Amino acid sequence: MRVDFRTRYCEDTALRTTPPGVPVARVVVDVMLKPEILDPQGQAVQRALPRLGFEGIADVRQGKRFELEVEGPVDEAALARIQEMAETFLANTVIEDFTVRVDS
Amino acid sequence: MRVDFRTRYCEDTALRTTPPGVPVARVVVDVMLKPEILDPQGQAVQRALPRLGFEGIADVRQGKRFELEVEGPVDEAALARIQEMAETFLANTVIEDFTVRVDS
Amino acid sequence: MTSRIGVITFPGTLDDRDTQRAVRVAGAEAVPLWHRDKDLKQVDAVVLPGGFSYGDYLRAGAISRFSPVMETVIEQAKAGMPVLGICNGFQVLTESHLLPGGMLRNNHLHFICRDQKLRVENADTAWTTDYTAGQEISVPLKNIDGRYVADERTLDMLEAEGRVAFRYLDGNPNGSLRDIAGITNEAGNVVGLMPHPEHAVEPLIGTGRTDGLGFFTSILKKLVNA
Amino acid sequence: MTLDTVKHASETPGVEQPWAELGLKKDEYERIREILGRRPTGAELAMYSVMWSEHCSYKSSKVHLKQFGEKAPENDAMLVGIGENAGVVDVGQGYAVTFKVESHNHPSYIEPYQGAATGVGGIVRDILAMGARPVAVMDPLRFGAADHPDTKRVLPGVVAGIGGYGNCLGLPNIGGEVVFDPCYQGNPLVNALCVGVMKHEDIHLAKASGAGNKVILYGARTGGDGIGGVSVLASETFDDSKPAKRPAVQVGDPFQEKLLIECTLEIFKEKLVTGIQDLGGAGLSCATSELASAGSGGMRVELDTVPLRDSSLSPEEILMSESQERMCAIVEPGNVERFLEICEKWDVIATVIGEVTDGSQLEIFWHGEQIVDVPPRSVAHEGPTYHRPYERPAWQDALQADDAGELARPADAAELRAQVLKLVGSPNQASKAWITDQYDRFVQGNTVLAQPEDSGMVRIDEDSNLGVAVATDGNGRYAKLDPYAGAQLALAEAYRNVAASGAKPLAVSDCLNFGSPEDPAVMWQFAEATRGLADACQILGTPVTGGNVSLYNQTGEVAIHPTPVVAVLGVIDDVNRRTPIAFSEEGQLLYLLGDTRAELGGSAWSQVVHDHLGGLPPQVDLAREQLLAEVLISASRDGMIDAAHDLSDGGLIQALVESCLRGGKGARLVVPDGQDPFVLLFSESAGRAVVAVPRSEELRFTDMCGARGLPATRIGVVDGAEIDVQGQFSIPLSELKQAHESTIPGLIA
Ligand SMILES: Nc1ncnc2c1ncn2[C@@H]1O[C@H](COP(=O)(O)OP(=O)(O)O)[C@@H](O)[C@H]1O
Ligand SMILES: [Mg+2]
Repeated sequence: MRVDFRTRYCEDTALRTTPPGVPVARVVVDVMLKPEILDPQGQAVQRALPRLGFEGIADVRQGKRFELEVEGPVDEAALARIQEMAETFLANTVIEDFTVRVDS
Repeated sequence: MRVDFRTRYCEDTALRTTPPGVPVARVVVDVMLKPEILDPQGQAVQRALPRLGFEGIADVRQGKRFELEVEGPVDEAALARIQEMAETFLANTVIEDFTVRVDS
Repeated sequence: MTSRIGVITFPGTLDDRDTQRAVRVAGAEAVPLWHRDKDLKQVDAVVLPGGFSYGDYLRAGAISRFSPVMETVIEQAKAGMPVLGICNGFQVLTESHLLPGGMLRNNHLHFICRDQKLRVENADTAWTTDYTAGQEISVPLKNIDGRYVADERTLDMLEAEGRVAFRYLDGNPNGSLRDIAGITNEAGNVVGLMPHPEHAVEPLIGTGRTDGLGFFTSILKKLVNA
Repeated sequence: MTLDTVKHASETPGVEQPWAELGLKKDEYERIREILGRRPTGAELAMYSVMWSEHCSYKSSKVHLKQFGEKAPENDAMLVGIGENAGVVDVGQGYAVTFKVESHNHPSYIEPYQGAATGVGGIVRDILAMGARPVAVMDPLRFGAADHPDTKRVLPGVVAGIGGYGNCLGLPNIGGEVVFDPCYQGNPLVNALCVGVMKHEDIHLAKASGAGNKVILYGARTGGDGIGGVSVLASETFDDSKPAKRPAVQVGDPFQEKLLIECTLEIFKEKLVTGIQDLGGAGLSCATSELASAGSGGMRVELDTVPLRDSSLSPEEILMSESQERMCAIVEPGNVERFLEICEKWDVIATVIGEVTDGSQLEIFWHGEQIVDVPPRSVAHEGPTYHRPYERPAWQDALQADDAGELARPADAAELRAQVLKLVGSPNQASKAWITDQYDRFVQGNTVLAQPEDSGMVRIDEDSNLGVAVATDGNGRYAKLDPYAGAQLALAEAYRNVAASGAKPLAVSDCLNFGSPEDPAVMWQFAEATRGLADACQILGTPVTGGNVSLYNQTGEVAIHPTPVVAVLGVIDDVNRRTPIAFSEEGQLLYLLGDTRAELGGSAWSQVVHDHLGGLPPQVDLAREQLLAEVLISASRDGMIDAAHDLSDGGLIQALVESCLRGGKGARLVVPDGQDPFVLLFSESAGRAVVAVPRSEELRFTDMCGARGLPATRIGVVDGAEIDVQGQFSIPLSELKQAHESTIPGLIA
């Protein structure tokens, strides 16, 4: 089940370098602190929940989500490059894990 | 022996409220800045990519990902509550959009 | 009897003691208020000081906004009680929707601490009558989430109604839209700004200027004359 | 396998134990067996191994550090000396100040942000544990070459970490250092200092006494942080699956620390603790054994009561965990309830984990079974001591013979001008504003002086205007040329900086950053530097109150420059009398105090212009430093000077540029008769400062200098919008500003 409130937004962002009309695909990289690493942010959120009247959440972890608009085909090669980018740059693998996936 | 003190932990900790053995499901809330709002973090990432030898990324947006461990069944009612939690708390809808989904 | 000005302490508030000092320097009585207490102890006005309440985790001001004391503050502010939010306090006010818009990470992504020049655009709010409209003042600025944003319609409305209370001069330090450093609500009793007037009330300390004292003398006059 | 209890250990003497993996030497392991009269349990082995490590036991350095005590000058101001979490100094009016500098070098290289952040967190807890409210932090930093790609990774992370943590705690950052040198590539130095203030009666000590008193652990939950090595034991003790992943990196939670500070201060205010200790390196092992050892000896701890973040932790790991933001207090039973109430008020988790006993052993239990039974002194205070061999390296003579005085000097005025611009724009001499603007220097509303002033100064009493000033300095280049003199020059500079801002120097803390003690050349540098520092402290009358040693800062065979970083704390009766560095009044007269000799060994000029390091560092004259300090303090007290800036790396021209840019006013200089302009501008002779004297005070000031025998040479006047050196060159302030301020952003941003 998925509830989506997001509107698409590809057209007029300042940094866009793709000419209009060229198809772009979205790849999402999720970066989360490794499970054994302290996540003070997630903890603070979790502690606040009961006060706000939300019960029944056993744990909260907070991480980062990167949405990448990729020019050209998102093939094996492209994904491998993004994988490498995530590993060397988007995530700090000393303390973080990441996943890469094509957004459907 | 291990099992033993994991039980203790669950009983003792203020943070963890699930009794041992109760299954938990994960719900993910993604929060992204609204498209019309400048995202300097995403831009900084995008600007750095070519320098690192990664070409062909037309746009990068950076947001937050929350992983919630939910006690009990994640049914319509539970999702509605999480939806409300996201709307009033996890996201500031003046500047952010969000999506809620059950992690598969 | 002098006026009583409440200064709220949330967990992680940093500038509460400085704000209390500024209130005293201006000649009012500073009343410490605790986030878990709904009771405002019959204060005449409230200041939400700067800091990193709840570590600024989630979003600056987001968790504090749900504290018991804020229930009363929100209620009283709507009824006209003067409320000033400084830095993190401003963030709490936008999160509480007492003031429109929101605050995001600075466009350069760094914490910035500097002496900041401002123009007082609105000298009619509860907290600014001791300034004159157009007056230029310098007070310290220090934050990482100081970029004020709102949609165009809101910005136009703020401009049209004279609710942009302070604007950055000599360079926008964080990418705030329309150089906005602070705003007021329609009634002029609720004011929020990112720079720190409470750090500019003594000649020797900080930047060595007292340009911020006017906030505290303004409110004192208003309360005394009320 | 079963739990390795004391009983089990006695019954199984032959079990192989991983002492080598835990960093123990064979003879050290034998000694543990001797102390216990049996083999240690896994938990005991873990405790000894970490407490007997170089980091916790100072085993290589303590024979040298002893001198700080032996040579300590008579000083009535010392209230608590070396050995406690931090030294405490009396600053008058019933106030006491505690301060200490520590290193977090290696973690900051691995993970710059968290490494630096937790470095700040650790030193702040040390200060808090003394009973003081932390009031300021400083951060002496050293990185590899400014243009090295890895510096771009390390520096922004370190700066963001220091800022992220310190800003969130509400501690003003009032100074520090940023030095670049290729020798720190791979071994950046991240030192952090904290200052705290309390009333005399609030001083607390780390000791557990009074049988029946409770041991309370409070603050963050315990996770598997920083226990990589000890997981060896976990995997031996528990047979299910592989050892769980244990993070080598500790993550800081400044919000939790802020709560810990406020909560602890409230607990102090109600006088609810009899002893207290922060949890830093070696976590609970260290806190329990040190508290017990310093107290009456006996303590019993139920380890399974420790609140955990990770339920899979073994008892050894819990003992070893370096999870941040935790403290341990000894509380009389009657006060426990109130203690817990205050913790609850601040959302701080607090748990009674044990009690003080009337025995003499530290006993730790896990699910009712005893896993530790040790004499606490043997763990905490009676670790091994090494007399490591040391020897002056063979290359030292050649290095010193390579005289910087022989280097080509500028041929004409145009070249001199060009070299001035190059110097003030070089990474080490350039403005550090890009860095320091990321630190909150205003918070708490008591900051009188902060960077780029000579020292950081905070008011500690709002009514009397009593204040304290702190400066930190270190010069690895000088110390490489001569470690004895180099350490003294670091002290002299910090001392001079404190005096230049008008405060009277009182006490010293130091962080000794060196390479591997197993290299006799490094050990010689260490021995020389400690001896130099101890001797100089004795002469200047400023005792070392505490500090930190960081060894093994080296990559392969190559050690960093020996880098003693010295912090000097001073007191000023009335902060209204502070002296800033800015030249802000046109027409004021510029006087150069002290003697300028042709001293260029290790200088910034030799580095920037010739990429050279050789010769001897500037001569040390501590009597002169003392005289200069007296004059600077008197002049500030009697209102004879409006600005003062000490001269150090970069010499006179560097100081002038900084003072001119700070005040937005230029200076016209006249080279005194018989002086070589190049030497005047670039020499780094110690014991000097430049001051701005209002014309009305000139006679009084020069009379004072004359009467006291301090050379004072009039070298010019504050004037215009350029620095003009008569007969040589003139550079507009705008050009200097550009050169000085664009370098760091250009390299790092
Ligand atoms: N990492 C830092 N953090 C805070 N302040 C710093 C840092 N690095 C340098 N500073 C400040 O910048 C100023 C100039 O530094 P430096 O040239 O090393 O001073 P000095 O030579 O007088 O010791 C000083 O006020 C110093 O405290
Ligand atoms: Mg200096």
